[in-house]
Amino acid sequence: QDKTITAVMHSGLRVLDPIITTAHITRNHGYMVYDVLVAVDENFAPQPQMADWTISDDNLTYTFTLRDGLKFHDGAPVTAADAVASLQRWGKRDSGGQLIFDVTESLEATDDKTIVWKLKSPFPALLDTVGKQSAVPPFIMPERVASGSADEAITDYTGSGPFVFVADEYQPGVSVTYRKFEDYVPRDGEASWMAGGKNVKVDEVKWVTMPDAQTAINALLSGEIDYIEQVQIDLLPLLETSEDVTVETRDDLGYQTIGRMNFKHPPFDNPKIRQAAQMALSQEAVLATLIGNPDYYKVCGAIFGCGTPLGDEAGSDTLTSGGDIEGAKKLLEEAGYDNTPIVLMQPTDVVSLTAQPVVAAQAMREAGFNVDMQAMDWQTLVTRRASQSKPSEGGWNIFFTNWMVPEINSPLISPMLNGRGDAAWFGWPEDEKVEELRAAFIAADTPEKQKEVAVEIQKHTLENVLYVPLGQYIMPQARSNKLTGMIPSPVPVFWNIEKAE
Amino acid sequence: MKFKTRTFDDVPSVLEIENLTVRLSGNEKAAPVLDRVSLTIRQGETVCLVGESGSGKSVTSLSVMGLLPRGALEATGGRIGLEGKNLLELGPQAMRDMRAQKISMIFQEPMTALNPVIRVGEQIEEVLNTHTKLSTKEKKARVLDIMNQVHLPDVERIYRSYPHQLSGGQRQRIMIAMALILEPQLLIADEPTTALDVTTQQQILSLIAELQEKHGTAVLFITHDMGVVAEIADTVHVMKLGRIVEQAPVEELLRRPREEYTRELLQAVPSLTPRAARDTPEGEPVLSVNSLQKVYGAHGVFKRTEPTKAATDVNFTIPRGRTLGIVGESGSGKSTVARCIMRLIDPTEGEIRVADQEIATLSRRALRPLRRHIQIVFQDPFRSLNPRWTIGRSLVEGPLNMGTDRRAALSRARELLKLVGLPDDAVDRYPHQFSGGQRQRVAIARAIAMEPDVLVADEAVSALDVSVQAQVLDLLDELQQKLGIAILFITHDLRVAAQICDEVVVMQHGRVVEHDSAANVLSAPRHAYTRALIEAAPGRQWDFANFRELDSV
Amino acid sequence: MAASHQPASRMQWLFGAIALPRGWRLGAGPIIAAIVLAIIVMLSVLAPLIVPHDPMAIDALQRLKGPSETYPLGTDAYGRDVLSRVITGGRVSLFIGISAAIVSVMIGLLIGLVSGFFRMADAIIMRIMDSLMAIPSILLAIALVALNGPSIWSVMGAITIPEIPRVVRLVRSVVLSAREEPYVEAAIALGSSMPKILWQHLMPNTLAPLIVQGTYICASAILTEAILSFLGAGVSTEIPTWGNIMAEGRVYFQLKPSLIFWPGLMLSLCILSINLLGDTARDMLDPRLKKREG
Amino acid sequence: MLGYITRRILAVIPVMIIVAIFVFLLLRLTPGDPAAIIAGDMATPDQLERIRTSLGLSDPLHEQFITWVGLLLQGELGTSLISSTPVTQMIGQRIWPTVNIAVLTILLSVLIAVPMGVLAAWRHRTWVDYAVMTFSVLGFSIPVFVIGYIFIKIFSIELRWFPVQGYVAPSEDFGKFLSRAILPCLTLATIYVALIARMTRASMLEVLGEDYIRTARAKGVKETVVLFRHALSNAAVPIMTIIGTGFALLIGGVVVTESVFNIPGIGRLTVDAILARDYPVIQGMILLTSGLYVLINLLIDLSYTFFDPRIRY
Ligand SMILES: Nc1ncnc2c1ncn2[C@@H]1O[C@H](COP(=O)(O)OP(=O)(O)OP(=O)(O)O)[C@@H](O)[C@H]1O
Ligand SMILES: Nc1ncnc2c1ncn2[C@@H]1O[C@H](COP(=O)(O)OP(=O)(O)OP(=O)(O)O)[C@@H](O)[C@H]1O
Ligand SMILES: [Mg+2]
Ligand SMILES: [Mg+2]
Repeated sequence: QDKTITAVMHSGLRVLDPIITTAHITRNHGYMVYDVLVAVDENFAPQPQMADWTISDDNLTYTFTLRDGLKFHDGAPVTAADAVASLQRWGKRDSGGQLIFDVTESLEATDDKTIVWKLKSPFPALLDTVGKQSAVPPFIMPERVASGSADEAITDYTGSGPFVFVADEYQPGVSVTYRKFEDYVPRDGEASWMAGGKNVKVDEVKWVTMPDAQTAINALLSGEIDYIEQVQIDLLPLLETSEDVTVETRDDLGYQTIGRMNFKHPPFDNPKIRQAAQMALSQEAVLATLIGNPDYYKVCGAIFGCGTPLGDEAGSDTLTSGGDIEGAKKLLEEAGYDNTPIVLMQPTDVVSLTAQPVVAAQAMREAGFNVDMQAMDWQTLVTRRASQSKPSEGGWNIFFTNWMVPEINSPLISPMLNGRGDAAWFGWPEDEKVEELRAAFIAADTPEKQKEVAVEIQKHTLENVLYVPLGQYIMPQARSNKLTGMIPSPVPVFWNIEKAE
Repeated sequence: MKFKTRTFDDVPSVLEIENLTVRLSGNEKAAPVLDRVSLTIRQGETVCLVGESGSGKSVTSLSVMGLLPRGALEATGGRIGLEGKNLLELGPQAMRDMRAQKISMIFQEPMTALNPVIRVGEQIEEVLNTHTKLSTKEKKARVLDIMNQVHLPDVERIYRSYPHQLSGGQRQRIMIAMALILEPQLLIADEPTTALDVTTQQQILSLIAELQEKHGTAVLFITHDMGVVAEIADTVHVMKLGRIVEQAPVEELLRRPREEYTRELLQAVPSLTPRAARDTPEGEPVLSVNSLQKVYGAHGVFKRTEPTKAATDVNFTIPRGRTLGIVGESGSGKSTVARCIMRLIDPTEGEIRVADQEIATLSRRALRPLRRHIQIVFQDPFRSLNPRWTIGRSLVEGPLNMGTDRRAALSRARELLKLVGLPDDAVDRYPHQFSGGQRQRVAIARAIAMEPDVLVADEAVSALDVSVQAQVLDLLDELQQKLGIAILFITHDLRVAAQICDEVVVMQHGRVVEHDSAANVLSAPRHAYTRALIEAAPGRQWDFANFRELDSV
Repeated sequence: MAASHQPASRMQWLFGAIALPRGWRLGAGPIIAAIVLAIIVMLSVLAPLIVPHDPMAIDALQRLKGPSETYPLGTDAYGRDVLSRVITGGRVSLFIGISAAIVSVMIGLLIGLVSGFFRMADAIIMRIMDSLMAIPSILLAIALVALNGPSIWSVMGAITIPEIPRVVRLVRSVVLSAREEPYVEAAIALGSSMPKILWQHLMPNTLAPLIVQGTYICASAILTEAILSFLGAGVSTEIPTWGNIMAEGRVYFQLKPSLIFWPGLMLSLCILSINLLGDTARDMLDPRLKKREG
Repeated sequence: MLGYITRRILAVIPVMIIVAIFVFLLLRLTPGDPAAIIAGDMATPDQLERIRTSLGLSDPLHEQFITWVGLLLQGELGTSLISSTPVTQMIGQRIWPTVNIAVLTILLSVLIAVPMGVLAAWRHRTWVDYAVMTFSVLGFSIPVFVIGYIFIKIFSIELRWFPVQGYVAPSEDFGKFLSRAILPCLTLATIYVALIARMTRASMLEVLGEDYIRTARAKGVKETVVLFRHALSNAAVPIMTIIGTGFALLIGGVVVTESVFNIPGIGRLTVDAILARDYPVIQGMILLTSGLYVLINLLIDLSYTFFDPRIRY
């Protein structure tokens, strides 16, 4: 009898190319099927995974050496050429990767096992970037796959990781099956985050999607499934009574929920009005409505997230202290708000995004805004937020979204801190100050200096309302007690887990 | 004339109705529909129930069957005794066992009484399914046998047909077959032969007589045809207004009627002598039919069945103000011709001219204005009235279409209803609340309300008692005199044909076999079929009006 | 008696055989039903005047509270007053339910009559209906919202359009049988026009099944509205409707079933009343069930 | 008749053409960008544009249409924009659960509903009638998910008779299929039982007053035969219509039930595809269902002639 883990994941797997998309579920899929050269451990430190490395003294040449026994799922050995092709494709899509390739002199395979990466100027964060587990990690694929276009999804799913993707049983958006890759040679040592020994202790892992949260919980309680990646917090009481199930948080950082305004159109082209809106908002109200149980959310004014090296809460008093409606009213009056309707986009088909708009709309109305909350599906929102038209003509004024904290915990990667107008993220702020501060951050060479700049950025962001951090929350997971040995990491990984009969 | 003279003094009685009273449900004040009706039928006896249309004959028979319409009529008093049990007190299960096993009934209106979506063969067979344990093959054989016995032609085809594919008489014979197949102890026949030509009628009557002989079946026979009464009755009961007014052995009643009503009734029986010839008026005929042919296509999901040739090469003309009668075998295509003339079905071939207009090929839309010129009284009046409409509404439909003012149309409708002898409140009632004959009169009233040039009357007076019939025929005659209506009169009743037709067409197997003046056809028939027909006319040796034998036959 | 037909004449033309028979006695059922329905409609219409709280006012600290003096039916996941929401919810729900039922039944009836009676029209109309049936209402809703902006009308359209072919099929099936009845032939023989035959002779036959279908559409429209809302193609979920109160309560079904119970009760009462009234109407339309007056 | 059937089957073609054009236009009218789904939240406009181009979404509309029709003519439905899986394969995986559940549901509904409706009509205006009505009304005014949860609570969690969720193909293990399908079928059936029962009752009432019912009783046949053979066959046409359109609706997929019981059917596939603007999948789905509907409707129409021989085409 095969040992199978059935896991309910946070969303259905539809895109199988972990390079083309930033979707978390696809990244998680990537970690099942592919391995990486370098990976960060739980202390945020890059560790060798497929390869060891040496760095030249001038910090310009990185030499990676593949370890022995690496094989693709089709039996072919993993070569340096495969790795180079994979890194190059990755470099075309990942923003961190792009930054590295901007300063890359050359990247080549000098023999079957050696990769030499030469830079034009030092890039201190190279190993962190190559080893990162958020957004798009550089997964190693066969050269024939990786040499394809970076804009077209791959169709050959031969991987290098501990699990084999079972194509026959794949139903997009419904279920995906992984079998243990018998020829995978784990690294020695304890597994720690994405690094260390990836020892697979079951035969099969099956990810299924359950659109209905209660069904998933009932299925877990009745032993039909083993694991739920994210449990809706309001439903935790259903699980608490069971002795066969453990509810736990795997990842302490969690998510940051945010609001973003459109800088191009009135009234939010006026910083005062942006400030007024921000002042009206209360993190507590948003989080309490969204999450409910205070154990799972944290009021946090830090744009880089609380609990991260750069996190700092300067300038966020009104947000964290419950909002200041009176102050907002006053500010709004000073700014001469002319009652222009605020088009607030409300995606109704995404559970984790339904509360924020409603709470924000109420607060802003109380402060005197004329809020036009428009319900739509997420796809419509995604299309509409890309529109620079006037809000009355198919544009927008404000929307909300969530980020995983590792995606925004540094000015280098947080997309919302880009101040380059039309080239910036939706909302298109033109903000030279923030650009200067970001440059200063890249230039800063010690953690202390970096932190100093980060605090500046924090203050500036809240003052200019580049975006409104609305607090941090974590999603607990639930597992059957038959599963043991799951490692705590932001990405749910299925190595190291044992399943009792 | 030979009457049945058997005495039934010491024969056990089968059915004893005592003081049966039926009222409209929930309406104590209205006059009862049946008022203390008493009636006894003994083994092997044939009791004929005659009387005014609407007098409660059908209600009496339905009471015996325990099938009064729920919520409309209910028996409030009296007793119906059968085998010592009071049927009025039987539970549904016991009553069900009684039916068909002991009593069967032939309903008055065969079209509505047959299930439209079940093949007629199966409908007959169902009786066997319920009450016997025969094999499928035996059952089918029995059914085909009884169908043959009621003289249905082409039994294999008819076995497979649905009711709407049969002629009126054929449907009626299906009903008869259904009632006779189990050889019941008591047979209630509610005007079972109205749609049958006299030869077929004769067959059916002798079939019933045979049954009586063999099984001692008691028969309650409801009819308007005094000829039939004279031929088959042992005892006759006369009903009027829900009461039995007279009751006597047949000869006694026909010779020496006591009640005034009975006398009137008998005097109204038309004689078989054709009317005096009228000369043909000048001018073009109003209706002319030229080599008309109709073939009913056959259809089935996958297999093709033989098409039916219902009418072949039919020719005739009717001048203004004259009446043409069509008599003939049941199923010979009379109604088909009528429906073609009305363009309710499209003739396969041939010409039809109405008021100088060729209408055989006109489109429906083009036909509409011509509709007022030509009207029809359907053979099956019940179905031709919308069950959801009050009689008043049905009556004014046509006139309103022709632009008559509603008020005027309605008062004309009341007038007509009175003329055909219907009560005053009839306009506000619904079709199902009438007796068969009353509905037929409604249909007549509806057709003549249009004051057409041509009136097609398909068995229009078959359900009427002779006195009302006479009244209606007079009405038609009057209208004809006044308005010059040409009438195409389809009938089985040779007496009626004799009274009103100028010319008579005889049809058999879809063809016209004889066509001449009424006098010639009825007194000097040339075709063998016509002769057979006249031979078979019931009671032809009796002069009803004068309560004695005819001298001159 | 004669006079009674006069004023009714135009009505009769319009409504065929629906004229209310005299001597018809209403039982207690329909009267109670009418009262219940009237109360619910009144509550909905007057909602803004009578609700104890603003049905849209959220209060995160009062989430999912049980019944209390301030919140007689407790609060929902946004801390909104359930009582106020349920009362107000009737406005949109009843509007959508009833108008979707009426519109789809009316349009379906007209198309179905024509299609059932005229063989030529049938072939074409029914093929269009077949096509229409295949379009999912969610897609229609998203498209209509995109074209029209988010409004109750878009929702109405998205719910109503897919219902029409089903009504058409139903009406047509009844007409197919009824057109073979001899009384239709009789009407033709009397020179009645096609529209008159369709409307006065055939239409009344379709009413009984239509009443059933109509009440079903009414209920299902109210529920579908919520599904559309949650897929982002309906009325904003902020605005209470019975459907979306229940849909929002879905997650809390095991923890706080009362969130679903109250709107569900209102909806059921409503549909039950409409059904009872519909049945009564049906009975009135059937002369065979009527009692003859004395 | 055969000719009629052939004509009707050929009618699939114009129906599909109408549907194809309509759906194509409808989809392009709705805002949405499959590229955005693929690329995720952090993609830059430039990356999006490149993905769009590689998916062929930047071509002019008519060219996209021609490409698609070209594929169709070769009997292909294209591949999903999102998952790059062939649409035929996706539909092939998802249609069977839906069809199986639909067939079972309709069977179940008819078996329960028709007798219920007949009973209600027979016992018109008695407590039986009112009980059937109340049940029916609850059936269609309670959201299906509520019914589903209640069934799960009772039968899966308390009694442990059936699993909570999931789907197993009947070809794989019929017993497992049944044990998983029974609750969703029952859940869906509540709606259809309600609708069919009420429709049965309504049309039976129209028929029960007819004279041929009286004739049947006069023959002494059992009351059940009177009701089911004589009355029901006359009342069958509208009931068949409701059953047929109901079946069509089920074949189109039932999102909520599929979600509650985690059945990988085409209801969810359609909704997911619509929400992701996965054009080829939506187009393929709708085209396929329209073809199915033409066939189902043809069957309904043929059933009319079976129940009512007066109906001819
Ligand atoms: N369902 C009903 N509701 C009300 N009155 C009815 C109903 N059925 C019959 N009647 C009335 O009862 C009386 C008797 O009807 P019945 O059918 O017994 O007459 P009949 O003697 O059979 O007449 P006919 O010879 O015309 O068939 C008639 O006046 C008729 O109008
Ligand atoms: N719709 C139909 N389809 C097929 N055959 C039919 C149809 N209608 C009538 N027939 C057949 O056509 C023949 C003539 O029928 P028609 O109704 O014209 O007879 P009829 O002379 O009026 O008889 P009756 O005196 O019994 O009413 C019959 O054999 C009948 O079975
Ligand atoms: Mg009678
Ligand atoms: Mg005839």
